[in-house]
Amino acid sequence: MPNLALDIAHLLAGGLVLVSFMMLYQDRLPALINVFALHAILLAASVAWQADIQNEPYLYVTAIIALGFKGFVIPMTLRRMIVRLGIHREIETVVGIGPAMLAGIGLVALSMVVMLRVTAEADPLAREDLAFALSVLLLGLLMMVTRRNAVGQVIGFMSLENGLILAATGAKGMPLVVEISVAFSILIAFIVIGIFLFRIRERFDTVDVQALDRFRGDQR
Amino acid sequence: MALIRDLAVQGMQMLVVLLLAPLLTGFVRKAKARLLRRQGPPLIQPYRDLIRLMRKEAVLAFNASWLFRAVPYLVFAATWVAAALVPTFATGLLFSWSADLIAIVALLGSARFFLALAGMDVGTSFGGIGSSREAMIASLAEPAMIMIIFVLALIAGSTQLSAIAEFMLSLQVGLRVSLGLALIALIMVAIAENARIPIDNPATHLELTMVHEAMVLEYSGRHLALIELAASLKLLLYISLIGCVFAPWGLAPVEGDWSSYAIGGLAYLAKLAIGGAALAFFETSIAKMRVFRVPAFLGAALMLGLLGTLLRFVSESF
Amino acid sequence: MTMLNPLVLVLAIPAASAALLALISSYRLSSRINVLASFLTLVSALSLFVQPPPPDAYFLIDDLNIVFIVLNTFVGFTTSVFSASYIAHELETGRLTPAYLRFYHAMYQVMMFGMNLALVANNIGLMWVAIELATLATVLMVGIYRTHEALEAAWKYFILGSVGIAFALFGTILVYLAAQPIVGEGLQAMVWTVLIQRVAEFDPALLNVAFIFLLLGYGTKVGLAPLHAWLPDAHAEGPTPISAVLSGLLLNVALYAVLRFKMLLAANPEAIAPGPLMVTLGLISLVFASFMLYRRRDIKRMFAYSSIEHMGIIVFAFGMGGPLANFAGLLQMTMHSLTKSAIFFAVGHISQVKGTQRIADIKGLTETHPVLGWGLVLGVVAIAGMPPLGIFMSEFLIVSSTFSREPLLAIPLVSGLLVGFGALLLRLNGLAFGEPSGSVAPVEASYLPMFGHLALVLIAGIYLPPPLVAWFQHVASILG
Amino acid sequence: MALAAELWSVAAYFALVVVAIATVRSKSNSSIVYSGTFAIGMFALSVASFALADGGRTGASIVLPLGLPWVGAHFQMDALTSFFLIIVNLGGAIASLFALGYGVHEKAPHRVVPFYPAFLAAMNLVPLAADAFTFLVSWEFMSLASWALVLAHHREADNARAAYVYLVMASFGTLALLLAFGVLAGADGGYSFDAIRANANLTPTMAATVLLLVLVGAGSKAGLVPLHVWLPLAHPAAPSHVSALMSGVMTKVAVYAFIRIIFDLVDSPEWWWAVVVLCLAGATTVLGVLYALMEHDLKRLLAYHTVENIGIIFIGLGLALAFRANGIAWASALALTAALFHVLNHSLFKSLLFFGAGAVLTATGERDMEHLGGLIHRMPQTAFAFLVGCAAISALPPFNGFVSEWMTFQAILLSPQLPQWGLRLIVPAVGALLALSAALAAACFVKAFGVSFLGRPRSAEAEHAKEVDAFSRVTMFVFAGLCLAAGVLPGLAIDALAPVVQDLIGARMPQQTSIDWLSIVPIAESRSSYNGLLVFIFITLSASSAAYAIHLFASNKVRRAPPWDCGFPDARPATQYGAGSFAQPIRRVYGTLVFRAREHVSMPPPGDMRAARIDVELRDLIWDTLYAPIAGLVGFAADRLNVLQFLTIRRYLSLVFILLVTLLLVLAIWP
Repeated sequence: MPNLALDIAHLLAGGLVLVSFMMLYQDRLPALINVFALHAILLAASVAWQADIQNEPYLYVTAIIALGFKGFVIPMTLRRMIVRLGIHREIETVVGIGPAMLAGIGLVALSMVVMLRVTAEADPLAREDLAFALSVLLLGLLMMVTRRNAVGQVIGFMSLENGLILAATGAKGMPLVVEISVAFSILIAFIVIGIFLFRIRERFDTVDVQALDRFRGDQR
Repeated sequence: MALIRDLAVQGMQMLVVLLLAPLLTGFVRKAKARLLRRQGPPLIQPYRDLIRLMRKEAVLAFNASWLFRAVPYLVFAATWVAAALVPTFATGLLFSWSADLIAIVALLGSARFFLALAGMDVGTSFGGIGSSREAMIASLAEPAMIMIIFVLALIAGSTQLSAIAEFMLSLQVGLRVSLGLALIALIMVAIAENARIPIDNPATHLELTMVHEAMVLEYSGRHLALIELAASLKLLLYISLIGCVFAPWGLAPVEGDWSSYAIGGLAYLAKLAIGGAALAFFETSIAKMRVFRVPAFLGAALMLGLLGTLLRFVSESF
Repeated sequence: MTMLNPLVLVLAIPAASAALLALISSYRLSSRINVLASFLTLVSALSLFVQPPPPDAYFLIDDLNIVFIVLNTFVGFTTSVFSASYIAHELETGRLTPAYLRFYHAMYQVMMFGMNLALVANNIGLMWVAIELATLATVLMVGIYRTHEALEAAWKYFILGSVGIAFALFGTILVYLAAQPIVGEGLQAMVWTVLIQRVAEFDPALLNVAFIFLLLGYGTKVGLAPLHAWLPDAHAEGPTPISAVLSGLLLNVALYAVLRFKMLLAANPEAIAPGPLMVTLGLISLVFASFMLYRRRDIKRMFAYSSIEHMGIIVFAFGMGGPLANFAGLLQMTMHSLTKSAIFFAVGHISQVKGTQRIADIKGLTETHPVLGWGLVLGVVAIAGMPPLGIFMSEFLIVSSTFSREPLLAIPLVSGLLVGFGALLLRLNGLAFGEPSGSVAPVEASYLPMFGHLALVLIAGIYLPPPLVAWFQHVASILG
Repeated sequence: MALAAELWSVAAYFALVVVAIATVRSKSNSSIVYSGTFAIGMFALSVASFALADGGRTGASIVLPLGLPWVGAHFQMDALTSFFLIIVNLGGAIASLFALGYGVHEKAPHRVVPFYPAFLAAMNLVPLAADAFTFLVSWEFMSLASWALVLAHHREADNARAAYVYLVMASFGTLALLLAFGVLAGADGGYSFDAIRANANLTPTMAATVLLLVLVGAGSKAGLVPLHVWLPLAHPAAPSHVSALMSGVMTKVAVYAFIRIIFDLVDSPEWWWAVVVLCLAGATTVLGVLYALMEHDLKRLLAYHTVENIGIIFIGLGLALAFRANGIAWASALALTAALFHVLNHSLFKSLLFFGAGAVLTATGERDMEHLGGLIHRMPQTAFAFLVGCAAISALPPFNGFVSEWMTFQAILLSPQLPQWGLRLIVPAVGALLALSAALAAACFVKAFGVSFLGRPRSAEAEHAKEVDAFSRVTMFVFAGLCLAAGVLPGLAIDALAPVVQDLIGARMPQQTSIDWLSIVPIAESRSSYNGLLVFIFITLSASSAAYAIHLFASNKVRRAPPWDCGFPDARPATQYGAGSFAQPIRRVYGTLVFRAREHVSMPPPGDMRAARIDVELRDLIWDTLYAPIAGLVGFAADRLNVLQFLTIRRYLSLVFILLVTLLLVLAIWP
């Protein structure tokens, strides 16, 4: 039974990594948002499963937050937003899909190497989960780096943060997990509102020198 | 008793140089004239000139300052003191230890310093030409002289002229390469310092070629007399320097008796005559060089002196 | 008794006054309350010396963090005094509205609360939460002018800060995971005092990964290059009191967190030595920032870079370790907080009276505003590490001890110092001397904070009171 | 006792700083402060002189609870310290006296008066300090105070640049000294000088490192080539009494630092150290005087001569090192005495000359010699004092400059005793350089005095100059008298220096005052001797007797007439020789090599009435080859790195990302 539990946990965590790769693969925002919703739902499932096998009921709260907030609210607002900002059919990756995927594979390998050096008497569940969490985190960061516009970066950040939640829930009996997930949800809400309020699309992110002279206070 | 004798010798020396200097100048002029198949002025002409100048009134430019009037006395005094410290007919002068060879050169340097200032005083372009060229020449001649002193001091183990002369008298000197270099360099420096051909021509009054004469162009009367006298003293000084270092024969020893002094005197006169004649011959046989070829000439002297010093430094046997 | 516990006060006063200030609309009153609250916090922080409470699962007062707390509350107090005179002028010129001011004062106290909490926290999770609270508060303050540049700076700060937050959290989780098998599940595995006792048995590999993430996460707040990007703009575009607080306090708090974890890692024999990492990052920041100083056009941004430079020096010193270098690092940190905030006080008034932050438009201050100008000169001379001011002493110790221990490391250190010195002096020449330009209007400034700080720095450069020295030496020995 | 007194006077200086700041608004501000500094200076001077007179009792030491906490501020007073305190306070006191008159003309006294006592205090503290930290604090504080003084007239762009270069070079030197002390103190930080002396485990390599660092540190302050670039910029920029202090005294403090560290703290010289020092010193000597010859700004010319004289001092020090390394103590004593004596002499005549320049500046408002001339008529007393200074610095007997150079020559003549070939080859070359520089210095001061004081005035200001106030004249005559006294009675000074040399070398020159006729004999009567007093008496006697005789027997009539104009009446003052034209022959000889001097003559065609003009182009090769590249490098790096200010958030994130991945990789491949 515990083996089965382990395997399912692995399955879900591995699924998260896979979905992260899928997100790297998307180059159009609407599709990206959909895949992110899937990412969030998977995370919710994995958290719920952890709650079950660690029988720590309050982890369910985290799961519900993940499901409701990240799985449905955020994607919907983002969809409406990109339509408002008129960037819903832009290709906005910086590096091509192929290199991004290769880099992602490299990152996963790296995280495996780093994490599997951990001696075995650390809780195996935590250890394997940790490897996956780290890869999700790195993939999210990679996505933030390879997306040019703000929405894409936010999604990258959120997937990174999913990795965090995964790690946190994987850590057995870690206090404050719920609080942390709530805090992060608020953080993300801030970001999204920020994007919406300040109409941030590529404006803060331009590489145009005139814009630099106008915006970045320190003229050359 | 001994002190009195020494004092007498010292005073003698001072008088001798003072009296002989114009004679030497006259002798050189005469010799040159003869070499040029001219009659030439009589030997005592310089004395007459001096006396005549002394009698004349001194004519000063309107804006000549007190310095201009003080300089001739300073120049004369410095040169005279320097000349009085060089052994002429006797070594071991009473005050010889009050200034060694370096100090003597420095005394001549201060004389030149003030003369150059006097050249700048009136504010004509001639004085400026003279002073600046004199400064340039001195800037090479003085180091060359110091190098020569190094050679002598390293050989004799002293910078005291008396000590050097005594050492040269002693037979342990022998023939040395560095001495030869020093002698050549010293002669070159002496020519430059005394404003002789080929560096400068004491007889010319064509402004653009003058160096020494341009500096003193504004002087007249007694001032000019003093400066002329100082010039002759300087010439005498250099010849007696060469004499006492490179031909110290006949110099009276420290505790010598009167006969030795007489011998010394005669030997000294002979040395002066030879030196003057050689100078005259040299001057008549070559032409004056352009002022900007002077550095090469004096640079050669400097290099010779430095070479001699280096030789002495690397080995005692040179 | 517990209510009078100074520890509680240190946290409660800012929290309560934040709530209070959020309600008061009159900015005069609120600025006074702000000063008062900061003062009370300072007093209660000082009273921590008298009876330090025993550590519990959440809070800890030891010799290390009491230094930070006192420094923090002191600069917080002086800055609030300065801010009172600064804000008034902002209101006149209409850059801020009363509504924003209410928000500003509330946020100021929230920020102080967050930083104090981070400093007294014994629980690494709590520490994390507190630092992030402080960060978010400062983000809102930086953007308060609502100008385009301000918003951009805030946004940049926000995004980079959030990534830092995430890293720090991940590192914290890893530490927990390392501790959990030894200490057991639950709260105890996050209590620093417990961890430091048992850390020798922890799994080194986990600790290594954890330290990297923590160093990057909190290092972003410290402003180590190349994680520094948010810092110059945040300093340049926010209100000057906030620049002073950022440079003088927030960086220290983040540094404090890094130090705590460095101690953890150093206590575990198998784990990688944290020193070389910190030394490398410190040197990079120092040299990089020194070169960046040359091409600056904005006065506040320039001093922000100088903060990066000094943080580099401090991190380098702590990375070198050893009683001498640690002592020097603590001293340098204290002196830098005082001096840099003093400089920002001066710069705030200067940019207000000249109506610009462009260095090129500010000239001959010692002619037009002698007091401000000479104050700036004194501050810059101090920050450039000239005697007889305090920073010279710390830099003297750092450089000489480094050269006798690791001569090769001293070369980049010294050249970086020299390059930075040249840049600061070049700008100072233009700012304080030469033909005056710009307005000569008299400025109604509160010189007290600025010259108070500078006087402290001057005294410290000449005479350090033995108790303080003993304290610092003890702390240095703790840091190992 | 004496130490306490000196420390109290330092405290008094600092008190004066407070007073100056307090009374900065009042009119009598500067007179109060200057008279105060004068009084304190005289007090400290007398204390130090007594201390030196009774052999500078060593061991007097005070530790104050200041500075580095666990070290404390150590102060010590030995013969060396008291000698340099004499230099500092003599210069300081007389400069204050000068400033009492000169300061009246100061446009912005509030930028000078507060920093002046601070500067003096710092210069007093450096020789007193007996631990690394106190020493460096005083050292750098000295730079700081003088920096503020250089910025006194900050509106001139040149001054701002000068101050910038100055302070950067100064802190560069301080960092070098700091590193040197880091080596000397060792890892456990024994910073007090006693601890350093006790610290035996100093490997030869470490000692050599210390030497090089100290050469950089002290040399950049003293103005050793190629670290001299700031000096001719900064010294003239300050008010003249400060320039006198910076040139005459502050550079000596740097010499003190060198002696203290190399002769006292390290004191295990090897022969090749002397080679390094002598090479630098020789280059400094000649280059300094050549720069000066090319200069036509009076004060800058004097500053360049400071460089030259520092070179002469370091020649003496290098010889002392060479002899010491070979254990020839008595010769080392001679060389060191010569160097120290020249320190004294240079502080005397350089201050005098700067006072003269200041007087000229107040009288005419001109520093450029091309606008001066004929001042000897307008200000005869200043002219006389300045002339004495010129004669002294040109090493003309019977003034003091000659004596120290003469002693240096005597030391050089001893060097065949040295076993090493390198030294045997380098020392005569250095001697030649020294002789060359002496001759060039004479030429340079003929130019300086002749162009600015003699001839006809070249500008209206020079024409209507007035003699300066009494204070200035008194100070100038005091220093002129001291120059003559030190030149005529050198034996006294040499014997006064004996304890200093005894402490450092363990040997001393033979007692001089006991020799009859008061002449000086460095080694032995038979070898060399000099008697300034007799020379002086001879010259005065013969000159006056000649004058007397002539006025008695010959004519003493004088007639004034226009000068000989070669047939071209009314030559304008512009036709006189100026600074540039005077130096032209020498420039032709040396300039093409040292300065890449180029002359462009533009001659108008016949019939064209435009004046022909000649442009001379000089390049400072040291600046071009050493400093310009460094500045360019820094600028280049700054530009390249500056790109990082203008990246986009995404790129900043990628920086973070790359850093993270690299660190993780490091971790992954960690053994």
